[in-house]
Amino acid sequence: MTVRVQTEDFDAGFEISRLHKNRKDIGAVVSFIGLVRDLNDGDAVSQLTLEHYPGMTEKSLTSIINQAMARWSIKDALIIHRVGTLQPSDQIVLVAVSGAHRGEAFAACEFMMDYLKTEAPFWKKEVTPQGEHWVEAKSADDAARERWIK
Amino acid sequence: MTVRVQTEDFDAGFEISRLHKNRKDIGAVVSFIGLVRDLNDGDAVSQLTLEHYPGMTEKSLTSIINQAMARWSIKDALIIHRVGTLQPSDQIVLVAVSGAHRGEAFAACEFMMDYLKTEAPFWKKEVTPQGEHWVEAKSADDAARERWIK
Amino acid sequence: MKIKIFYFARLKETLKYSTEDLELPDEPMTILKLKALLAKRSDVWGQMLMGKLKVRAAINHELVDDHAAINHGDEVAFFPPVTGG
Amino acid sequence: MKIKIFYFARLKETLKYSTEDLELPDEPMTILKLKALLAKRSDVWGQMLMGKLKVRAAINHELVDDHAAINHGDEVAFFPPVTGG
Repeated sequence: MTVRVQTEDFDAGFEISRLHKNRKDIGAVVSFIGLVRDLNDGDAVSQLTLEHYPGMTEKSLTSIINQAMARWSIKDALIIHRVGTLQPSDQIVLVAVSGAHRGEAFAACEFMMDYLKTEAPFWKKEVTPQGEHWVEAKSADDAARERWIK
Repeated sequence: MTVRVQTEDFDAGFEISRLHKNRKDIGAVVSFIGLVRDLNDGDAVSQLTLEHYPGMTEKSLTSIINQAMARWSIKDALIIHRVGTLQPSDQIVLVAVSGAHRGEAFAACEFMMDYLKTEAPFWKKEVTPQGEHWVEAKSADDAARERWIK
Repeated sequence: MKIKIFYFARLKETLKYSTEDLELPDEPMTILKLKALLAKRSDVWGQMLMGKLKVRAAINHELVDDHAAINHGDEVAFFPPVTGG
Repeated sequence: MKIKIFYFARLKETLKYSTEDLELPDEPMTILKLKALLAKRSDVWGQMLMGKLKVRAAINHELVDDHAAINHGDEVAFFPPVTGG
């Protein structure tokens, strides 16, 4: 299991390969990369700053992986999340899951992203032509998370 | 859009990065890597041979991407599938989707894998201690595909 | 009419045919009628095409069902359910 | 009892506080009671903690709701709904 919060960029291919390289029990690896778009909710975005809660962030991401591992039969998982100042097209987050079968790997990866979006203490501030503003949480993200509660 | 059928291995990280590199309109990239396991349906697998139907394979994979693009608002997609002789831990297939939002990228990627598993003309033959045998199609794969028909 | 047939995977291996050109009478032909015709070649052809094994078919690279019509110049293929990915 | 409070994002920026150590009377304390207490500091504190904005809270790095009990030595944090990923 890997959890990292960092300012520097990450090599998604290398990180994903660590979940299966030389392992003969992995049949499926599902990964998600989140990136900065230059358009968010209709605003042109020229820059993004990510703040987080050191200490809680790592615990929260570890807890999300543990919940996924308790719920699905997966072998390994990783979350890498960047903080600091980012530009459009920059990578923000990598979530990846390895397991024997694809159905569980897909579910676990999407679950982890939905939980990260609603529980992990990160906050985005956007720079737009109208100035800086904090990004508002989306009810769609809450709805995405609710799907897993049953 | 990229569709490739090849004997050689692929660099998943490089292929995935091509879906978003220097693009400012991509917020989400979801990818799936399928790998050879050394255990399948209880059989120890020492080697795998993948046969396909040249000509139909490429059309089938292209059609799967087109169906995903018609159904979800995604920006780009790729499928790379290997054929020939593979060993446990070898990569078999890469399916990746880029889009503005994660929900659609996840759905499109899983849809593409479920369709590939049931419609793309590939056949696996396994070498086990009991000899060689053709892999049987799984009803779970048909069920996974049925979920998308509504 | 003339058609081309391809066989794949277990069918190719057991029938020992990977492809053949076939001349058929000029009358309406479907996948099911073609399978029944080929099944008469021998027991093993019957088992492979009309037996317990599931056989899927394609015409000109498109998956089709038993009722699909076959026309002059078509490329027909028979194979087991696919198992890639 | 003594507690430590952290503020993040819009709260930190508007309140101009990122962290503080607070001495509270030794009586049962919850997130809601603490917010009400802090809200009395000024209009802007009231708006930030008891106004229209959604505020989430954590105790010792765990997300909690308004009824969660706060104990001596706890690390409490207030912040807007999260927007990472």
